[in-house]
Amino acid sequence: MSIQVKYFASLRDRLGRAEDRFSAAEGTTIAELWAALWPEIPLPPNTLTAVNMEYASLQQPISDGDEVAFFPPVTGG
Amino acid sequence: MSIQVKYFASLRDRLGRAEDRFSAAEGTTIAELWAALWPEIPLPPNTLTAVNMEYASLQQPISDGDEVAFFPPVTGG
Amino acid sequence: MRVELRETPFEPLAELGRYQTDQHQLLGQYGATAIFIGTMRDYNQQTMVSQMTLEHYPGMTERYLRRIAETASREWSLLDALVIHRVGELQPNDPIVLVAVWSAHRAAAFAACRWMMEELKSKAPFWKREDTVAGWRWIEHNTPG
Amino acid sequence: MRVELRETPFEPLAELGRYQTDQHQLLGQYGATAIFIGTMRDYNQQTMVSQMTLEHYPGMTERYLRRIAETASREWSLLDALVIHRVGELQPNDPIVLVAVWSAHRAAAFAACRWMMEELKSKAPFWKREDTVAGWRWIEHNTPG
Repeated sequence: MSIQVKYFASLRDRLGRAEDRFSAAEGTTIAELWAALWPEIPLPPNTLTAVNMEYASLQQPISDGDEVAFFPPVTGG
Repeated sequence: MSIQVKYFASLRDRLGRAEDRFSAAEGTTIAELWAALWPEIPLPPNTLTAVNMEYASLQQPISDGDEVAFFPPVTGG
Repeated sequence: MRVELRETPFEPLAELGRYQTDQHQLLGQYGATAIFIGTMRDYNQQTMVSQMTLEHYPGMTERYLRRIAETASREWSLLDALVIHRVGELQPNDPIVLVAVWSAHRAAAFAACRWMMEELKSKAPFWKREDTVAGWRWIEHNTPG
Repeated sequence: MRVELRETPFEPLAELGRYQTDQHQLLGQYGATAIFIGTMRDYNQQTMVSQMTLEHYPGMTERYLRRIAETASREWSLLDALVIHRVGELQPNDPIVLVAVWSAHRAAAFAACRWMMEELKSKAPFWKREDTVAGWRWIEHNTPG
């Protein structure tokens, strides 16, 4: 299945890219998705994750067509 | 000694007057002042009292030239 | 810091705008502005209110308003504060009170603004008299904060 | 209720004034307006800041801002709410965020306004990058509320 991946702010700068397209097996979790995309970079501890623009846990399984985002703690306001 | 007395809002309406001038003995308390001024009207329970524009207790003794005020709970803002 | 009584209607947002243009020395320092505006409603305690009269104790009212603003400024290290309160005859939708505070961070701004309103409502000598279809009545106590 | 992102500088008081003139149906109903304005400071973490960039997650940011305003409106029975948040490049003293709520009584207005700011700061996807004399840096976390 095809997954759209997005990175924001300092995490995007660190990875050197804003987006990825990735093919994953149905039922892959967000944690597994990260490990497959970045085998040599452990997910930074405070990273927040969202699926289809809703906050999600690392254990959440993803589905075909999902948009998964990884980003650091938010600092608006 | 000479005391200036002021009444405000519903208390003034009830008493039918906004001010009194009164001669009291040195050391008279606010409670005694009221009793001397209005022997037939008990001080309404929630009445607030001030001496020279500072909140004061009923037991506070007053001095010559003081301005004493009696008024209901405040409702500004 | 400014604390003021007004005998005629005032526009809180316009007052704030004018006040802020005089705050040049604070530019870049404040990160948080908390503002409260109290407005006269036309409906209170199940009755239509057509007019309100705000009585005060000249001298004592100004003294307590100023003390409230000074205490809050000290307690929360505010950069600035503005208080304007109406007296006299008000119509529905007329602003009654404006409290605005400026500080570096939001926690102090929120806390100070709220504390000032509660202090003002419990200490500053103002009394509201409402005109309704059933005649006029003194408001006996404020709604809880 | 209105929730909005802005890519260019905005004037919170002017926005509020314009928004209130469209609230005819609320005239006489609201007794309390609580407002918070967040402003860019020129000094943060012991360093002069010359410029700030506010990044966001298009789509998700608007969704969370709207949800925050809707949840607060329901929870505190607000009469109205307005949220405006800047994105893009900001200069010191530029407004960052405006949160305004209208309600019958002050307790709800204060509580809702503060809750909305805390939610916004912890949930809405915005990220601040500051330009300083020592180069630029991402802000890692907000000051506590």
